[in-house]
Amino acid sequence: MNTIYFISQQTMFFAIPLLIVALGGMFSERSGIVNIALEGIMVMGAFISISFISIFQDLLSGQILLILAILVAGLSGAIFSLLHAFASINMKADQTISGTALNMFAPAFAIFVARMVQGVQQIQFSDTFHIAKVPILGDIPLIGPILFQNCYITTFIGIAIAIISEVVINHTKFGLRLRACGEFPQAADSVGINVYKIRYAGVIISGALAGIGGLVFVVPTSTNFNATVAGYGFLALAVLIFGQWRTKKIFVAAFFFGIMKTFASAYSGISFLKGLPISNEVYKMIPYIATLIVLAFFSKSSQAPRAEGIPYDKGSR
Amino acid sequence: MKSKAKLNITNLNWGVSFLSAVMAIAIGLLFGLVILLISNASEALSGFAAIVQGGFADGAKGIGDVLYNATPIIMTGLSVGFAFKTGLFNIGSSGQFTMGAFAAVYVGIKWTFLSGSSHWIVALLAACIAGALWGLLPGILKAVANVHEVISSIMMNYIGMYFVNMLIVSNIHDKIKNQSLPVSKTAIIPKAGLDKVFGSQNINIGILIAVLMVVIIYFLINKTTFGYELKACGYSKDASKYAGINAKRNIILSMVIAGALSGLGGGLLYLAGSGKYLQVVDILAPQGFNGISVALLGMSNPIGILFAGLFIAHITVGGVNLQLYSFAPEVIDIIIAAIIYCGAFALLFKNIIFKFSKRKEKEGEGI
Amino acid sequence: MDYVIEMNKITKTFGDFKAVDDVTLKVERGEIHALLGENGAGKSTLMSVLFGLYTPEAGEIIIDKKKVKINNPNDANDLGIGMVHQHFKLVHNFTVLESIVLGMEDTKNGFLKMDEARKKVEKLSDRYKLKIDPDAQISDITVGMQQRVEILKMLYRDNDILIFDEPTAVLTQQEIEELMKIMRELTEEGKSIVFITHKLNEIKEAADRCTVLRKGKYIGTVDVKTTSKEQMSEMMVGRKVSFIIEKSDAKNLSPVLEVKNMTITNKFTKKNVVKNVSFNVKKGEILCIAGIDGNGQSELVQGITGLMAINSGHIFLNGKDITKKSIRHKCIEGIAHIPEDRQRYGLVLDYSLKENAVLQTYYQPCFQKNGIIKFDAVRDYAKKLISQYDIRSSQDEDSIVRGMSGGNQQKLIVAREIDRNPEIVIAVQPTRGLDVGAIEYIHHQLLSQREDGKAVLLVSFDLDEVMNVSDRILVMFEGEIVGDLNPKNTTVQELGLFMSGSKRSESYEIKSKA
Amino acid sequence: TKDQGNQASSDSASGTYEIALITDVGTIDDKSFNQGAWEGVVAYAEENKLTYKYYKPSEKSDDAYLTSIDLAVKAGAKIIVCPGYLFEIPVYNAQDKYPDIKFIILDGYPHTGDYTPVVKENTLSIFYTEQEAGFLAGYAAVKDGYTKMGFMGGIAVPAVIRFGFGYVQGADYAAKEMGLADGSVEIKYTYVGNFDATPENMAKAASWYNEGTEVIFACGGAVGNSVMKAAETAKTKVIGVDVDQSAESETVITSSMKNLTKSVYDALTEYYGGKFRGGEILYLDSSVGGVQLPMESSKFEKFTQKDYDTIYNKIINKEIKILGDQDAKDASKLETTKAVVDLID
Ligand SMILES: Nc1ncnc2c1ncn2[C@@H]1O[C@H](COP(=O)(O)OP(=O)(O)OP(=O)(O)O)[C@@H](O)[C@H]1O
Ligand SMILES: Nc1ncnc2c1ncn2[C@@H]1O[C@H](COP(=O)(O)OP(=O)(O)OP(=O)(O)O)[C@@H](O)[C@H]1O
Ligand SMILES: [Mg+2]
Ligand SMILES: [Mg+2]
Repeated sequence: MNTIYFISQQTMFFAIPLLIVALGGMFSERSGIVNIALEGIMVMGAFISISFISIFQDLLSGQILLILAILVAGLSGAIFSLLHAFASINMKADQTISGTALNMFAPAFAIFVARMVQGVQQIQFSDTFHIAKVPILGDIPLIGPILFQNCYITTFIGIAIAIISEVVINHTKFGLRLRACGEFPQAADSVGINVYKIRYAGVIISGALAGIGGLVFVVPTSTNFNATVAGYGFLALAVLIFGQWRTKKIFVAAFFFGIMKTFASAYSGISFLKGLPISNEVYKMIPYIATLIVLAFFSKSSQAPRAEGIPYDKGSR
Repeated sequence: MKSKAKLNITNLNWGVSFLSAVMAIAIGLLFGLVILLISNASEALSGFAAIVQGGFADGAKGIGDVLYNATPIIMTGLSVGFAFKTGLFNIGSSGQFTMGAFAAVYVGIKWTFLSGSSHWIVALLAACIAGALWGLLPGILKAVANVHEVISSIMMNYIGMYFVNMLIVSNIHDKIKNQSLPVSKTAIIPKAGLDKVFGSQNINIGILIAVLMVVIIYFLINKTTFGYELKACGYSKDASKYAGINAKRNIILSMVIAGALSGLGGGLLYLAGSGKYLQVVDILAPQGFNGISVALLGMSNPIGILFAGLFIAHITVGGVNLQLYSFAPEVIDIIIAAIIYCGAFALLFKNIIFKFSKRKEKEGEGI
Repeated sequence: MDYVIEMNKITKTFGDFKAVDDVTLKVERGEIHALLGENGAGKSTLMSVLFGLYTPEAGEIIIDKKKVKINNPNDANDLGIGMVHQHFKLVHNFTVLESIVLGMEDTKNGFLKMDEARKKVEKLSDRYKLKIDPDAQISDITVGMQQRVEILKMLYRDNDILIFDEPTAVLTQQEIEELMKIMRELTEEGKSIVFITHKLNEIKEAADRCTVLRKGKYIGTVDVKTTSKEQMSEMMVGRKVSFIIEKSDAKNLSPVLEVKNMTITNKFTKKNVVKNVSFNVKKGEILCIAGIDGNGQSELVQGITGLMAINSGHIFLNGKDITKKSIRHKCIEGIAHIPEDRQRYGLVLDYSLKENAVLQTYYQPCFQKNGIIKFDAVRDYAKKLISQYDIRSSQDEDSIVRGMSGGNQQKLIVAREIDRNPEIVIAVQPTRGLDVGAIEYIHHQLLSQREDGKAVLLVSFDLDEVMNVSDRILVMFEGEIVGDLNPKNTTVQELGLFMSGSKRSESYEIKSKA
Repeated sequence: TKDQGNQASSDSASGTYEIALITDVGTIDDKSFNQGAWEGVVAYAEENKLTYKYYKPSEKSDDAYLTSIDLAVKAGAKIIVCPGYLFEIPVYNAQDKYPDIKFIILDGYPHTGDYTPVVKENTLSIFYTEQEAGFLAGYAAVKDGYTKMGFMGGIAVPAVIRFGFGYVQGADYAAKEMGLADGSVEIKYTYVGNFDATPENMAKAASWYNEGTEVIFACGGAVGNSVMKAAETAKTKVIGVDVDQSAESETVITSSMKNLTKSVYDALTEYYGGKFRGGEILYLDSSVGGVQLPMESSKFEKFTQKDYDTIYNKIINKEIKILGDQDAKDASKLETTKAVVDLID
């Protein structure tokens, strides 16, 4: 039982950032803008928010500081993503171009600025955010240890984001319009919806979520930030496609990948896995191979937004 | 009369593409200068000069270094660009590159029964094949099971990285340094006197092989029925099916070719005789991702990719020299990012250029 | 006069090109006003100006005697203007209900309030007999139903000025008649309609007045009752057009294409969409397959050409069994195919005209050697097609096809397919959305194939076309052939009965029972 | 204080820098190997008002390292510190190319590729007996009462292996002294394959702690950050490496140090004092203070300074035989009895 609790707690650290960032990607792509800049935006969000923590941790601590940092991360991700929005919406550029540029820019910028300001490229922070056990809730059998022990509020924020995304996309006016813009912007335009505005909103939301994802990725797994999120932005992109651009499926995909990752890295502390005659390197490969196998069986029909990647030009027919 | 006008239009298109690339570069560099000025104004100008001079600052050797640095990213750029042309986004260049590098090094170490020049040639062929294999799987998955190539390639990148680590350790491991053993002398790509010309140990005929590949791919895409089919599939799957083109075969083939190009890039780098060994580390080969930048900057055109690769290598060498002036070399990445970003404004630049040339035309008429 | 719309001296240019040039349009309250013109005459552009999609360079718009500025569809909507676009503006994975409310959503605390919308839509649907299923997905419903959704979209917005841009091009005869009825009902309630069509019959039948455009210019407005079809078409094209197709009798030679017991099952629904169909097409014959859209015609053709896999049955070409052969092989053996969806299948839109001209033949020795394309030969061939078939585009053989007009895109396909000198031309809806000049031209090409002793298999929803062009008519209903008719001995009304499944030829009656 | 050693260079009016350091894979702020060496450079240069600067190679290849050396020479370097075995071949070439420039190579010696040492007059090669440092850590931990231990190495390079082997032997030795039963000390032992802080490393450490491991020797640069993170949430302990890492986290009970900073400082002192020991390969062991545990900052409960001094002297006097990386195939082959190695690879 203890092992199962441990696995679920660890899974959160992998799955939650992937979930948040992939959902961010979903908002952008379902508005019609491909966003391969997720990695770069994560780095930017993490960089600025961890710097924020590092500066203010003498004044504040605990959940208040973390929540403020999440706001900072979201804000900086959103602002950074404006560059992507401008290039791909106003300039009608190929959307991989600005995405690639952002991915390259963010880590270089983080290192450069960190060195300029503090001499060192790593940014230290102290973790006052960990929750050993949520009072009362942590004592609920089964659910308590899985969700409310050895956790961070980021877990609940991630799950909340997933629920809100599902509702926003499917049950609000904004969601309906966003979907229309991603599938057939001419249709949206013809009923008086401003496609550019909606697409800006999609990209900005994706930036905010990716920025938050960057912070959420770093906080539970390190004691400093070193200008990288280790390719998790690209993995989030994979989760987004794996999840067929749909909230529920993204949720499943993120947790599938998270569990696989947990097995792969923690198997040496999990007795029933350790006994298996599988080497370290093979364990590391398993999440990726498993994903490929699952995809091979479930990819027959793609639900990619139809207008994704195509710049919207009012005049074109 | 009429045909002449048309000729001008095509020329103009080439010229406009080139001019807008130059404008992107200029703006990117300017942005870099601003960053240098903000961070340390007193040394900014000298630093900027070092970047712009790039390889030229160190004479022939510097140029040699540029060519050496350019070779692998031209190959990965070509790989990504080629796939773009056929409608695929090969984000898996990194894994293919790593596989190619391993195959080349493996043959270079183990197959010592090969003598003379056959050794390095076989090693490079092995690199192509290994890279091709790593492109084959996403190709098949896309063609048969409709798996998005972006996700399968990302997975293949990681699998390739771990797989190669495993293979190094079990086959060609230098335990003391935890890296691959040195390759045999016969497997090093010949220098053909280039090292003397440039006074650099790095340079070899690898760059010539890369140029040859650029020419071959250019020819393949633009002049052959095969290229015609590939592009048709890239533009419209349905229309190419209607035309009796085997779209599935073409998807697989273009991923295979893209993979082979990346793999060859890996072979060219690790057999260059520059004392580079495969490390057993969990880091994706950055050359694959740089390939995306090169392909975008070169507008997926093989010739453009050649120049883009040379240019990026040029300012990368400049970035190394930049350390003389107390700047972090990351400035170079910032500049490259800015240049690629400005590449997104190609349309705007083109319009500006068109307007400008039109105005000139009108003025001409007026006179 | 009581004009609801006055568009005075409107000019709209694209770049240097005047798509609409000093055009005036005045629509009376409660009338159906037809807008007639060749392809590219500027009809859609003029209406897009009225609907706020384009801003004109010059001119004024007066709605209900008030001068207005219409900057976007919202403004148009506020003025009570609605539009059914030539190409439907519906999102494929939306439900009917979502499609209707998009842009006019009711919300409560930010959430969509669909129940009231549903009630309103159902009421409208009952009142105007526009049958729809509010929960069906757009991609699952027929074009006819999609059109009804578009109309409901306008009614839902309480629009009084309704623009129909070529609504009939995609409809079957029955659906067209229904639509006419609905339009008349709407005008009786005081709504005003602008109706764009290329079909003079429809104008005669439904419209009160008609404004004619030619090449972006205003030609005139006439009273439909007192103007003949010939007069209107002359106004439109600037010359006389003949509506009668002259052709000799069919020669009744040996069969070119034989289809035996073909069955095709839909991959997703697992339903048989083509059921045990057998027929043949003879040399010198134009065989027409008539039927309401969605009765298996498209699948039948795709099965023959190889774009879709067939479940059972055989296909013979000149006696040879080609059932299992590849698309490429069928093409070499002499099947030419003018596909239903020309932009999706017929052309690589981002290729130039010359590259598209050899889409089926680029691998043949005349265009390549050792795998290397002979670009000079390709260019010369494209030039030949351009001059021979009068294909118009801005940069001739170097034009990118995406930028070419729909009519010229279609001409290019027809030219390419016919010029290959095939044994049989399979043409699906080859004249959909084209103007009379272009239609005349394509019919002429098909007939000349027939004269050369070649076979033509024509699939059309346009009954006039069916009756005029064909030597023999097969009617398809629910995946079966239910009738084999001679156009000389049948009427449009009778054909309609076959198409709706209310009547079967005797031979087919027996067969389907057996 | 944390920024003290991290400036990229001193201010130099002339634009030349006479003491240079080339970084290897890590950066000068890696909190361990590179940083230790760099702090030695900075300390000496600042005290003596000399100019100094570090350079970062463009890629990981012999030639790129050589190019960086070229760059340093171009900028006026007189003595160049090269931390890491990756410099073996570059320095082999550079010592001939620049006979007037002095090289200090740490953890490696110049050779042609077949490992035959060729240390020229202008080169000083410095090794550390990491196995002794590891021994001290393992010994102290068991003495302090830990029996469920872990070793998490970065990449299996010789220095890391020596740390690990020493750690296992130290633990075993302590258990023997304490008269514990055979197999009463368990050591999980692995190399994670990188020198980075990653969520994977953190999950791995967390899983060990979750299974009962009490202390992990995090021996691989930034891997330590991941382990410390896991320890912070599991309320368990970490042993640091290379430099005194006690400031990094509350969970660090001690650090298995090799005195990089001091050795670089000393070598520079010798050079400027005209006593550069060119041509030599130095093995800095316990006898010269090359390795140690920082007892002032250590958080032991039972293990005392006296215990430390006793064992330290035994090591100096070679009373204990500590095996190095060449002496056993892997950690499970060290023939320990009290401490059992659970090797994970
Ligand atoms: N988006 C566009 N941008 C630039 N030029 C265009 C564009 N669309 C069309 N054209 C030009 O306008 C010409 C006519 O196009 P369009 O499709 O409107 O013609 P059309 O006469 O309506 O054709 P069709 O025959 O059936 O409908 C083309 O030759 C093309 O060069
Ligand atoms: N967005 C555009 N850009 C450039 N040219 C355009 C554009 N839209 C229309 N045109 C041009 O304007 C002219 C009028 O087009 P429009 O679509 O209004 O024709 P139409 O009368 O509706 O023809 P059809 O019967 O084919 O629908 C065409 O020649 C077309 O090429
Ligand atoms: Mg048109
Ligand atoms: Mg129109």
